[in-house]
Amino acid sequence: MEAGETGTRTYLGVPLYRPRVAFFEFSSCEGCQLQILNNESTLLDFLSLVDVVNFREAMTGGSDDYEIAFVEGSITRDDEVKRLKKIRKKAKTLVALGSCACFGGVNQLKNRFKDINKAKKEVYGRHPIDSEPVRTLEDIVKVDLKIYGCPVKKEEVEKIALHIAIGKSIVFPKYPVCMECKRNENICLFELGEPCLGPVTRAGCDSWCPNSRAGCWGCRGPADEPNMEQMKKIMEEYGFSEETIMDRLECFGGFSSLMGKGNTK
Amino acid sequence: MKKTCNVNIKPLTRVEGHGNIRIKIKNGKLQEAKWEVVETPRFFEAILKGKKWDNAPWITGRICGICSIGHTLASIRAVENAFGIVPDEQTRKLRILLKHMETLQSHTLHLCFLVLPDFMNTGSVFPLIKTHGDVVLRAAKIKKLANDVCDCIGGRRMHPTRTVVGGFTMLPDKEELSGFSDRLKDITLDLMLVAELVKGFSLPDFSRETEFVSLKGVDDYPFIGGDMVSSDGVRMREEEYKKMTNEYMTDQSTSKWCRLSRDSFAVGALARLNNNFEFLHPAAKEMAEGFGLIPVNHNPFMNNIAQLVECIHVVKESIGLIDELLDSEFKESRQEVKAKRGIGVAAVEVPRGILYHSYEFDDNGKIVKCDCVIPTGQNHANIQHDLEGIAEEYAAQGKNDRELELLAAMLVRAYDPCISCSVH
Amino acid sequence: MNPELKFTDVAAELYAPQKRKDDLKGFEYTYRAEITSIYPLTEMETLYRIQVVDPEERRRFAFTPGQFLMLEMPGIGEAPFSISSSPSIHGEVELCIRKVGNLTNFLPRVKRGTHVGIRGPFGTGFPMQNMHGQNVLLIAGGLGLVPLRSPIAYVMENRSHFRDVNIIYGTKNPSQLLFTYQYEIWRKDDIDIEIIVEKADKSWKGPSGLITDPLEDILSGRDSEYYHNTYAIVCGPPVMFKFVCNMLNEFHIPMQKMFVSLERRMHCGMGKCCRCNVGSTYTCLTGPVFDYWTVMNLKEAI
Amino acid sequence: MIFRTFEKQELKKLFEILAAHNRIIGPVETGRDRDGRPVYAFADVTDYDDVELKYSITKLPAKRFFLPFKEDLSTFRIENDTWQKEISYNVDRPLIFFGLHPCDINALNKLDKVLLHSVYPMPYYAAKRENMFIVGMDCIPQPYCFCRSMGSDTALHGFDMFITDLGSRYFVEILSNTAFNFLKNIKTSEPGEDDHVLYMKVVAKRNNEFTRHVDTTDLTKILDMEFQSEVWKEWGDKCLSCGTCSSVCPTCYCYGVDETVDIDLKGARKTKMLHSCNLIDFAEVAGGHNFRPGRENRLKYRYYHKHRGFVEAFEESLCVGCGRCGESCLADITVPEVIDSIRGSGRNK
Ligand SMILES: Cc1cc2nc3c(=O)[nH]c(=O)nc-3n(C[C@H](O)[C@H](O)[C@H](O)COP(=O)(O)OP(=O)(O)OC[C@H]3O[C@@H](n4cnc5c(N)ncnc54)[C@H](O)[C@@H]3O)c2cc1C
Ligand code: SF4
Ligand code: SF4
Ligand code: SF4
Repeated sequence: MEAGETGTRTYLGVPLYRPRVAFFEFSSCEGCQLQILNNESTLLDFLSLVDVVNFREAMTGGSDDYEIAFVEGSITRDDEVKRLKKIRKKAKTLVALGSCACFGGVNQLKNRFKDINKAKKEVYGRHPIDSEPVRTLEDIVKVDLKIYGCPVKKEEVEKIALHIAIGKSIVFPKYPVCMECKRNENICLFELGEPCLGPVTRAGCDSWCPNSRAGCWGCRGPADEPNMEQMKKIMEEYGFSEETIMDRLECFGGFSSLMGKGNTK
Repeated sequence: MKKTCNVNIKPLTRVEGHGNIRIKIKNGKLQEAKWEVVETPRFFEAILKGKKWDNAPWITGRICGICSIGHTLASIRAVENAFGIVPDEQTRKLRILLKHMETLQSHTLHLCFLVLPDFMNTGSVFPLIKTHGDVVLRAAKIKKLANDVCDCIGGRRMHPTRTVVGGFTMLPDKEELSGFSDRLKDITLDLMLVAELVKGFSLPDFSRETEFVSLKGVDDYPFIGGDMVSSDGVRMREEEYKKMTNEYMTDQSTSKWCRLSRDSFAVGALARLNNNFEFLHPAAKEMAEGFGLIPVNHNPFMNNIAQLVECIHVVKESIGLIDELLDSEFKESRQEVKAKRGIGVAAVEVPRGILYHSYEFDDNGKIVKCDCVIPTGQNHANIQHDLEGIAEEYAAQGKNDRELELLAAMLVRAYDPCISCSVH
Repeated sequence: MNPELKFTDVAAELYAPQKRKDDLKGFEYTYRAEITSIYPLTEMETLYRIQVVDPEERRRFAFTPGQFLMLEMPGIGEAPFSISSSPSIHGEVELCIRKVGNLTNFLPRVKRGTHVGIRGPFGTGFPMQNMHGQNVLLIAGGLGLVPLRSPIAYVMENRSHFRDVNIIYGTKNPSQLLFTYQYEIWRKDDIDIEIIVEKADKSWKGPSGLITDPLEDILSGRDSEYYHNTYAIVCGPPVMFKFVCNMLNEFHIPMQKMFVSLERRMHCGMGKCCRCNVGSTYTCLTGPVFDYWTVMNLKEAI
Repeated sequence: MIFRTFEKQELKKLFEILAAHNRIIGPVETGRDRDGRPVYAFADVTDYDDVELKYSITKLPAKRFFLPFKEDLSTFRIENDTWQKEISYNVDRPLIFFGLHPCDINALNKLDKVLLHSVYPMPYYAAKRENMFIVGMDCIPQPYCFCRSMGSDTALHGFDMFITDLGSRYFVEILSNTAFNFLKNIKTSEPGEDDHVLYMKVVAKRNNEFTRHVDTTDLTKILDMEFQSEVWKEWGDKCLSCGTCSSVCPTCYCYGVDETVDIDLKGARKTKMLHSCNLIDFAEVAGGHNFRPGRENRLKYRYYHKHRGFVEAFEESLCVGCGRCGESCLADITVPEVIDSIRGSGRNK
């Protein structure tokens, strides 16, 4: 079945939309794309909903004729800016896939170095290397949809594909991870003496980390109207140092605008 | 037959990360053969500077989406080595099992999703779903099992959540674990069938004498820690990794390159197998011999076969590990961690070869210096030399552009490069 | 003594203490209904006629003006909608639906003949019988005309029971006016209609301004006999009905005779999910139709 | 009511007889907190030795067994242009709850009022509720519970049998015929006069151990008067809007419904998920309007529902005073403190 072509597939009589999709990556671990291939049990159903026309990591001979571009990674070099703009021009819908694309991800930690040359010197010595401070996709082009997470939750990506196909709107939880954590009947990490950003981080991962008795690092960025002040108070009350709090808040870049010292913009 | 060829692959597909291949042949004479690594660096070594020890595994795991488990375990080992923590038997077994399943997952992904299309004359695995559905489903089944075990032990198949310095935040559910035993036994057959299919393919017959570097097992096939050896006779301890890698910068790559006794060396499944053939599980050994893979084999394309052999090895070993774990009474999952000043190095065999993490800590357990040497980074120079070799050989044979392009791409792909990882 | 507990199937067995087998079964029961007509009214609103499929069920499905139902499209969503048609027709309803979210954006894409599920009717209605022999003011802002269409139909069908009937309807701009084709028909039944828009455009020939302007005109020409014998039904956004009801109050129309319909988020329609609570009152059970005195006493209502 | 006493070791026998034929839910230890104190939860138990009869309180109430956090209300088979709806109440066998404390039993009684005995009884709850056999057990008052103030420190009904520890033996109240018959499996005896005395003594001693109190006199009226109080703002500033309080509350039942299509497009489901009035989208409607936009509006509403609305409807409040919400709240918002502050007594604390 060709892209765009809906064939005979319908949902309750409404024809499905089968978009031509492309996957692209910038500075990242490419894990978010892999998550899609990691979805073995439903991969075939997924592929029946979208027509993958460009996926460098998995296919040769990609096409430049696509409607939806899933873009992974953050922007750290001039050639990436150009490539991204070109993708934006071609794509009807540009989706930021994963925390690197949405917030800069762990990569933006390098922006802690006020002078990027210091970071370069630390890794490459005097050898010249081209790299700029990390920017998010949104810093450069318009982003239509953001899929959060490091890595993204494959079920969420699938749900999005499904919603595009049947024409349902895509909504993410507005509330924090704690709600899902309770649904999963976990013992609160604070109770166990571990720090956790669950109270301020956007839910949707099904409290992935707390389910493993590991505190949340906020990879999905802030929930709607997070109570940052209280969060910090709680961390202090439970005896976690300023540094531990910062480590978590700055890890994926989602909270940078809420930390009082924005470091991605 | 004098021919003029121009190969320009930009970027290479069906590999992780961005790399370009350029080959120029004029009148049958090789003018240029170049492996360019253009991936953007992410500066992990700088990022970690000044961060506390507990950030290291969590952040460095993000170096690579395919072998995040390997990175996490290497990072954990480096921190543990620095702090003098020795993991107990239970932790050691769980980590190996976790690593094995990552290896199985990664090798299957490479062989069946990335390499297979080359032999089936398609651009990707997607068309194969229709034409060779059984193979694709089989591969998906193997991969799913491997990933499911990773979920169960590591909390998550990618960027694991339960693996921490000192052990695990949480132990797997024994009931769930026991379920995997049968599934592992079941997929042995699937692997055999994949092997049958691969037997039908004719691998390019190209060999170039190469130095192979890997860990050396003491009494088993090595995966985590131990001495490093090379097929040229070098042997070193983990802490001496710098002397084993000799990283240097080159203009054609944003990744650092490595060398040892010669201009380049190779790491990966083939290197491991060449150096540790005696420790392979009998079933794996049998399969290797079936493919004529006897050490020391210098055909880089054989790395694909070595991966297949390792799949059998890890599956067989995992079945045993699960039995042992089920028979033992689970103990406390996590040791206490006391940070202290010092340097810790870890050498871990990840799917694509030997991976080193090294950290230097101050008194408060903050990272003063961080260094990661990635397998693909160690392979780049060897890829370059192989590329030259293969181009030269085929220039003489008068292959056309398309043939050469495919061969060059297949050569690089055989290394299963993880380019963004190598640049990190 | 056999120490094994017996399983009670509440759906199959008569649930003794409550004797509510049917109640229990009714909770998630949906009438299968067919969309028999799809008629776009404006860019945002579409009118759907929906008929219960089973003839027996169709006969039983009755409602009072002001009530709402839950419309379900499997996998897409379920949401509350006011019934916007005559209560004398059983088993068939008209719903006028604005595109705002999942379900409401999906509906305009389905074909005539599609099956949907409906639950209900739910909630309170306007006390039409009490209004017999009285004057009636039907005041709507924006989408508020939708729930008013049911009382209007009732009034038309029972015109002789009512004295003066006025419809006052206002929207932001002329393109948002709903049911434009029906105004003449209403007028023919001796119902007085005032239409007003906030922002006129070139095509608009009628008056422009706030809905309270024509209302004031109508009320100021009357005497206390009228004020004491008048009911008002007010539907629209909260700011609108607040101003309107204040004005009605100034003219001494009793608050117990003013009725408004509140909208809140709803997921069950049966007083269980609590999403529709105003203060601590269930809009779905005690409302959506409230008299204004009650509304004044509800926390968070306006 | 019928009373009996029995020797302590008989309880194990009873458990084992029941366990051989039924699924039993009881309090177990699921971990230790950072101070080494045990953390309890209700879970499936098959071994009597796993049951922690002397448990303080479970972090989460037993409600997940009768009001699951997530439950399919119906599923659909999609057949081309049309669909078939299938309804299941998601229960297929009875459950025995072994060792519920009075507060949790009273929580069930309160839920019964709205979910069983009001208009539109909820079959999903009814089906599970009708298939519960409850063995109540007296509790050890904790510093955070104020059940006595809420009148929930003793359970008068809503259980099959209730066991009180008399020190040397157990005293049991029997409410159901089933319980009476079950007890025929072990050796019991009619309580004597001295058992009654001992029972009174035990009860009196426990009554003295309740330390946390909250004044609920006229609370509905006070809540109404203090609707605009600044105090709400103060609590709102602390609140994380994370929904933990409702999740751990044995009586919170508010929910949301989600409809999803299966990825193969062959099925769909309508799922009910417990929600919390503190979550930001609780009263948000399509188009973005939020009827309770601020944290304090939402937090206040939780008190309104529990201590005013429910009282109006059912003559009692929707809080049993178990203290779970306050204990789990990371921002330390506790019911007694909030109520005290609304009454004015806790102001400027
Ligand atoms: C008593 C009553 C009568 C109504 N009558 C009409 C009418 O006649 N015509 C009309 O166009 N609209 C009416 N609405 C509003 C209508 O219910 C919403 O527009 C509709 O819920 C949006 O659903 P959705 O799935 O498209 O939106 P989504 O944003 O996808 O909403 C998801 C769910 O949230 C809930 N929800 C969201 N917004 C509302 C809302 N405003 N009211 C109640 N629940 C909501 C519903 O459960 C809905 O299924 C009425 C609402 C109520 C309470
Ligand atoms: S563990 Fe984290 S997410 Fe879970 S309840 Fe505690 S703070 Fe919230
Ligand atoms: S728990 Fe936190 S860090 Fe973990 S996946 Fe969820 S949002 Fe990301
Ligand atoms: S409101 Fe708090 S104290 Fe009251 S019943 Fe719920 S959890 Fe227990």
